[in-house]
Amino acid sequence: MSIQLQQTAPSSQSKATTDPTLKVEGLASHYGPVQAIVDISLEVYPGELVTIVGANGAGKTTLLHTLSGVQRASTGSVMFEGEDITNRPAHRITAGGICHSPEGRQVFAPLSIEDNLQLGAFARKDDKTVIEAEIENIYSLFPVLKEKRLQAAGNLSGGQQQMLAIGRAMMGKPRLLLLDEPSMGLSPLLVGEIFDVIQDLNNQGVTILLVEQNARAALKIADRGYVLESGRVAFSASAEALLNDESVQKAYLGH
Amino acid sequence: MFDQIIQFLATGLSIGSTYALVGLGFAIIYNASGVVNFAQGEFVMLGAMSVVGLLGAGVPYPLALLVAIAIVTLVGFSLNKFAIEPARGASVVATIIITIGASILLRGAALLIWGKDIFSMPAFTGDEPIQIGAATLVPQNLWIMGITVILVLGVRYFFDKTLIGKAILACSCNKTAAGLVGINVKLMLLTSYGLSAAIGAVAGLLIAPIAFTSFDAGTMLGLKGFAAAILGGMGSSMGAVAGGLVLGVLESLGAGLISSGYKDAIAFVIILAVLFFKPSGLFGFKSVDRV
Amino acid sequence: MNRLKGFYVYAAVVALLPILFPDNYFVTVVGATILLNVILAVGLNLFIGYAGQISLGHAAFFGIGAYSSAVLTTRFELNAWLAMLVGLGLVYVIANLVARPILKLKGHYLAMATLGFGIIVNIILVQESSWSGGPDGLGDIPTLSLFGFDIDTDLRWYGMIAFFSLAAILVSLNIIDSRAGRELRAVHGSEFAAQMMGVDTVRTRTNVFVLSAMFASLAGSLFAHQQAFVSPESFGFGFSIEIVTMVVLGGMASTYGAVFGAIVLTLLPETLVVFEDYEMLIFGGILMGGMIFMPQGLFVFLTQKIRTVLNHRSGPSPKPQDAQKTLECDS
Amino acid sequence: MTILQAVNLDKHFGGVAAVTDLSFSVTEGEIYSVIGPNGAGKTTLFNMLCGYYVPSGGSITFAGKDLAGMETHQIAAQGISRTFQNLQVFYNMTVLENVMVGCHMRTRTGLIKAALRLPSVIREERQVREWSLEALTLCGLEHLADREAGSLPYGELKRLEIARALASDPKFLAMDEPAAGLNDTETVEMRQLIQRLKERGITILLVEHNMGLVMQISDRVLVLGFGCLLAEGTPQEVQNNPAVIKAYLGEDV
Amino acid sequence: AGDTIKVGTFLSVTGPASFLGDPELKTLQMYIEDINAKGGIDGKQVELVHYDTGGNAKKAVNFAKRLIKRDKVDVIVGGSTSGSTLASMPEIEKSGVPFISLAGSVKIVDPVSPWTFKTPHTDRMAASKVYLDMQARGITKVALISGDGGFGKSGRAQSLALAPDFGITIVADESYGRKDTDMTAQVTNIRSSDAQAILNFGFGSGPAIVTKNIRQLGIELPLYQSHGVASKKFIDLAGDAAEGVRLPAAALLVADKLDDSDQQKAVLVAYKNAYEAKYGPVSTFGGHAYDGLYIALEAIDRANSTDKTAVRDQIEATKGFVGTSGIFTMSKDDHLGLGLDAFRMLEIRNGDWALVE
Ligand SMILES: Nc1ncnc2c1ncn2[C@@H]1O[C@H](COP(=O)(O)OP(=O)(O)OP(=O)(O)O)[C@@H](O)[C@H]1O
Ligand SMILES: Nc1ncnc2c1ncn2[C@@H]1O[C@H](COP(=O)(O)OP(=O)(O)OP(=O)(O)O)[C@@H](O)[C@H]1O
Ligand SMILES: [Mg+2]
Ligand SMILES: [Mg+2]
Repeated sequence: MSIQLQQTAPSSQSKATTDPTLKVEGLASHYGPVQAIVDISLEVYPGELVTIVGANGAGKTTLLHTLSGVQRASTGSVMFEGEDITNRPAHRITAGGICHSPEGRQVFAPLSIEDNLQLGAFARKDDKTVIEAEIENIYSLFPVLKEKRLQAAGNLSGGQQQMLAIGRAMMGKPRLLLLDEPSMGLSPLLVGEIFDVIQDLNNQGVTILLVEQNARAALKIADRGYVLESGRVAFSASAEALLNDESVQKAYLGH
Repeated sequence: MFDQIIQFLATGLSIGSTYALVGLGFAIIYNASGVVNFAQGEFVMLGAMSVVGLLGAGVPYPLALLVAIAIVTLVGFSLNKFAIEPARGASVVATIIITIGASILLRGAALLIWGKDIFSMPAFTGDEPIQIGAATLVPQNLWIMGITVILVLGVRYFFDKTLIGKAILACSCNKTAAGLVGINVKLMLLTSYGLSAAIGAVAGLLIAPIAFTSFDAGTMLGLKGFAAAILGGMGSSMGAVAGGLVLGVLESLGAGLISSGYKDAIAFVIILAVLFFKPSGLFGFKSVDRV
Repeated sequence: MNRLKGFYVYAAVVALLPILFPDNYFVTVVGATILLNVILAVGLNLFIGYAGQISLGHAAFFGIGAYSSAVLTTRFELNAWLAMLVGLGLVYVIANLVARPILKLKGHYLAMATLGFGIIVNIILVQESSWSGGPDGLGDIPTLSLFGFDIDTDLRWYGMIAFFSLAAILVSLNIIDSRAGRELRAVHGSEFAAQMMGVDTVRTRTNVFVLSAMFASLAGSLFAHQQAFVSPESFGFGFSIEIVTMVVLGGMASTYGAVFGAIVLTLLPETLVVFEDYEMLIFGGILMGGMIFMPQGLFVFLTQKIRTVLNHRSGPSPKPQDAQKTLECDS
Repeated sequence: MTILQAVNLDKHFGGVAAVTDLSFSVTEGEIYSVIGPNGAGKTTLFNMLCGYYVPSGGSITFAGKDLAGMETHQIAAQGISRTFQNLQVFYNMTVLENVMVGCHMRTRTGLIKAALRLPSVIREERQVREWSLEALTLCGLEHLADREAGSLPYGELKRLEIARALASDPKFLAMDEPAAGLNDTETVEMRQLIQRLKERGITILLVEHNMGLVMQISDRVLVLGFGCLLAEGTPQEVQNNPAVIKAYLGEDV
Repeated sequence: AGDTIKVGTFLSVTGPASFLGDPELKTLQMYIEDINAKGGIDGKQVELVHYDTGGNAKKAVNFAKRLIKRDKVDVIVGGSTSGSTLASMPEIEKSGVPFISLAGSVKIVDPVSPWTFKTPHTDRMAASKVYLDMQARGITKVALISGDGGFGKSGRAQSLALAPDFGITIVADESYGRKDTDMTAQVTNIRSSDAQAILNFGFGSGPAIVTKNIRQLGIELPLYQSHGVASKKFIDLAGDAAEGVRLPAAALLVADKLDDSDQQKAVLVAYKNAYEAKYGPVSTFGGHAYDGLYIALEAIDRANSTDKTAVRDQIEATKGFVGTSGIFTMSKDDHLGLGLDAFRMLEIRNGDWALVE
């Protein structure tokens, strides 16, 4: 992509002066000899909603996996709230306040839906009643989950599992939420709802890094966006600028 | 005839309880990692041998029992820490081979420490036979059955009702996702190896007063425990118990009523028949995979 | 295209060794045992490594083959080659009969069922002493002869077993590299998707089970004539496990891996005997160490190492994480 | 001409009714889409069609043949192929080999022939390779032929499944959410691919949540809600059906 | 072989029959060291080459080959179990190496094979000895129980075959596995038969469990064990339940209690003292190795060479050799050379062996 968009400062004024919640510098990761992401640097500021767009194989999933400790970083660093969390084990990163709703849903298939949600709060020290209230909250977002709460998660339909995966990540009460294609497999009605939920969460102060193929919808609610190509950050800009950029439209928005 | 059958049943339940305990050990590690731990029988052997060794060193009996359990638990931890955990990226089958290696190694170690002798161990509360209806049992039989019931209920509670128990289950079904919800997968595995080693040790010191012990006493018990766990449905604690008891009773009835030479064959034929009609065992969950 | 390059090298080594060392115990005696185990491991590898199934009762088929030859040649004075064929036929029938019910099962349940089958066969061999000789075994099995030539020295036996062993490898390589081989691996990858592509997976699994059983039966017949004596303990649970270990240790889903595993696992105890009481400890330790540091198997590990050295790939590559691609749990 | 006909189909799991009394028919050569909310029973319908689930009631007829009692591979032999919502890729093979498995029904070599590696086997191998590369090319994956399937990103795996299904030269292709995980530009490519398949005479049964795609290419659309038929008709008709809008599309579409 | 005499051995030093192989190996090592210290045989040192079969017949065959081909031993003294002996016999017979087996089965020397000898009493002799004792007590109905290993099976077969000769009927015939943990079911069946005595053929932990189970079920019938339990270990394991158990065994177990006039006494006491000084309690099994080793070495000594045929012939010419198992006199048709009198009938009293006379 050739056009040069100016490197944008964080969208809202106040954020410019604060330290970023997430600061990634020179991050790279390999699968064996294959390099999947190369020299990625990005920041997410407190309260921001940042989205990442890119084609199949651009390295979006790998990036999120590297952030949440599933995948090892070969070089570079990840700072979360000023702390270096590079290559920490996943469970400690989660306990530190980052939750990740992974690609492909990855629900605990033989466990019940309720167990899945409870495990979502595994890293938290909160009281049982608090957690139960939050589970109810998830159920009110996705009533179908409540209906099937005692069934094995593996028997859910694809879209229902997606709801569960998002719900499970929300149960972790994260300060930074990583979402990998949350709208995948959801009905149009629910896609709209999911984006509303994401926006709500963001408004409640949760910082969000969102990977979406539904780039248009994602950019509509995002503050800023990064475009990934072949494992590199091709450029980044405010969401609005990206939405209106011709080459982005051509490559990702179907025009 | 009727009296005889009562005796067969009583004996079968007592033998079956030990199989159940060994099977329970299998279930725990299976629940955490999907791996069948072929060194489970060696935990049983080590439990009994440790008691014998400790008694020989003059440690008082009840203390020796506790210390033996602690020792074997430690062995379980070590097996996980030094053999299972470093083998990152090993498939389930490769991990099973590691446990087979571990079973040989532990047997070899026991051979070096205690030699090839068969040892006896005193019963918990004497050898005086007890008459219960038409059946005769020794007190140790009752200890076996009693402790089995307690442990099984405990394990069942652990997996069904506690969050840690569920977290262990989550590890075996999806390590990545388990890590992402904040479960320390390594710690869970360590816990499960320790726990099943401890249960194995308990099985060992329960049965040794009846069946003696030696460095190679674990192999057969391990095999029977595996059969029990499978018959009941791998991973289910109630299943392990049901499987163990059924196996014990089948053996006893087979030996008593049909042919003692073929009693193991009879038991296995029936296990095969059960699996034919219930491919996931008596209490096993059907696997949930959707396409 | 040099599909069989590795095979030619291996065959050359197998042929050259006895020429260079015609009277060496480690070549003619241990070597023959290795080659025999290669037949078993390569056969089982088709079932375990490629088709992704598990069998802990494979020694039973080895035993049925051996006992068929032993009983038919001693009690009925049947021609040894004929007996071998009858053994193969018998195993074909038995394997087909047990396949249907047993192969319904998956994973550990399949492991248990095959284990049970193996134990039942062993118990029959022990108990039916009127024809099997019971635990004391059956002796005085005549040796094989070929065109009037008695196979009666270690060297000749080496040659005979080497022939069958190489044939087994060739057959295995051919199968893997064909439609039938892809069928096997597809069953492993996703049974349902394979069915959707028109693969009759039940038949595929049955066929490969029967085929690997027949490999074992062949090895059993050779074994019986070579040793001139059979007893049930050679065909027990322990040996079943040993064959599986050969396959996994060498490297699953690789014919050469199975060969490699057979070599290592036969040689190891033979060299460890000098350690006497420490033998078990060391053997167990090596087995564990091998799998811990080379979970993909010796052969795969070594070829990868060689390749990286040859390619001069610099820079450390981090270990790939076992990112789970499938949603299903191991059942 | 009707190629697929479902009559009074039922499927329940224990107490849960996934599909209830569903009847519809697909005409040869058309693109027939099934849409509906999550959990409406679309995938379940596919699974019954392919013999993964046995219907609790009703029947499915394909090209005049009742599929009841047929096993999956026999159903496949009728000319039906499909892709999966929960990916069913052979991760232990390369991309090309995955597709080569797809050619299974067009070839014959069995164990014995393979073991002996007769000349016919070698010829057949060459042919299979050709077919497979062709299918890969059609799906834009030819450059990945020798990659391990496990190393592909999600979006490409979805296309790999299509290539594999095509390699079996199906008369009828059922696709479960082919555009999930594709961005809008990639979705356009997918649309073009599906249209090409239609031009080749393949009847297509499509499940998809991407309404842009469905409405543009479908000849007819079936809407499921809670396992029941909610509506059926042209995209136009369905799109304007208030019940469909309420249950599925949402007001703002 | 040049200036050493090579004695080969393959024994079950580990594995289920380690209680046989272990004392056997120790005995061989101890005595060969002793012989060498005293200047060897005819000025030649004796070298022991040993392999552990772990009780595995397949390994036994390969090790026999290894001894013959690679180590080129002059004579083989070994084979702890009947299984490993029978398995390696074809190879040994083919190669023509004198072989003295330490295993029990009568099949090893009946029919006689040219190169194979053995020193332990046979199971047939054990059964006969037991039946004689039963006859003397007027017992005619016997319940048989046996392990399903080679030893137990073979003993069972001999017991069944010999019973009619002694006017005995077998009224129950049970068996148990080597690693079974409880035999109550089998014993229950015996209890409900009308047996007047019980005979058990087996070794390892099985016989001890059988003994305990019998007493637990309150069965007071006379219990006979085989020579398979002829070690102190059995008394340890079975504890009180072992009281009154009778078994046929070599005189070694009661060496000190023998009459001074007993021809074997000197040899027995010497062996016992030597072994116990070094390793702990003796068992009769180590004694078999002692007998085998000395029969072989004396034959070599007499042959004045290690020529295989000459040694074989000299072993056959063994006459009046006083061993631990009895007094051996072999011949072309008798490759064991022991009579029934080599067995003593013992009874366990107060946790110790006592002679029944
Ligand atoms: N397990 C793996 N082994 C080897 N290479 C891999 C593996 N997973 C991903 N890759 C490679 O890494 C690169 C990035 O893949 P990644 O899954 O991160 O892409 P993505 O942007 O998430 O794509 P999609 O939109 O399809 O989900 C791709 O080239 C892919 O082939
Ligand atoms: N094996 C099963 N056991 C129990 N319930 C099941 C099973 N399979 C499907 N279901 C239930 O049947 C209903 C239909 O599921 P199906 O997967 O067909 O939905 P779908 O229409 O494909 O949804 P999506 O758009 O989310 O993929 C769901 O409620 C699901 O929970
Ligand atoms: Mg992705
Ligand atoms: Mg679906």
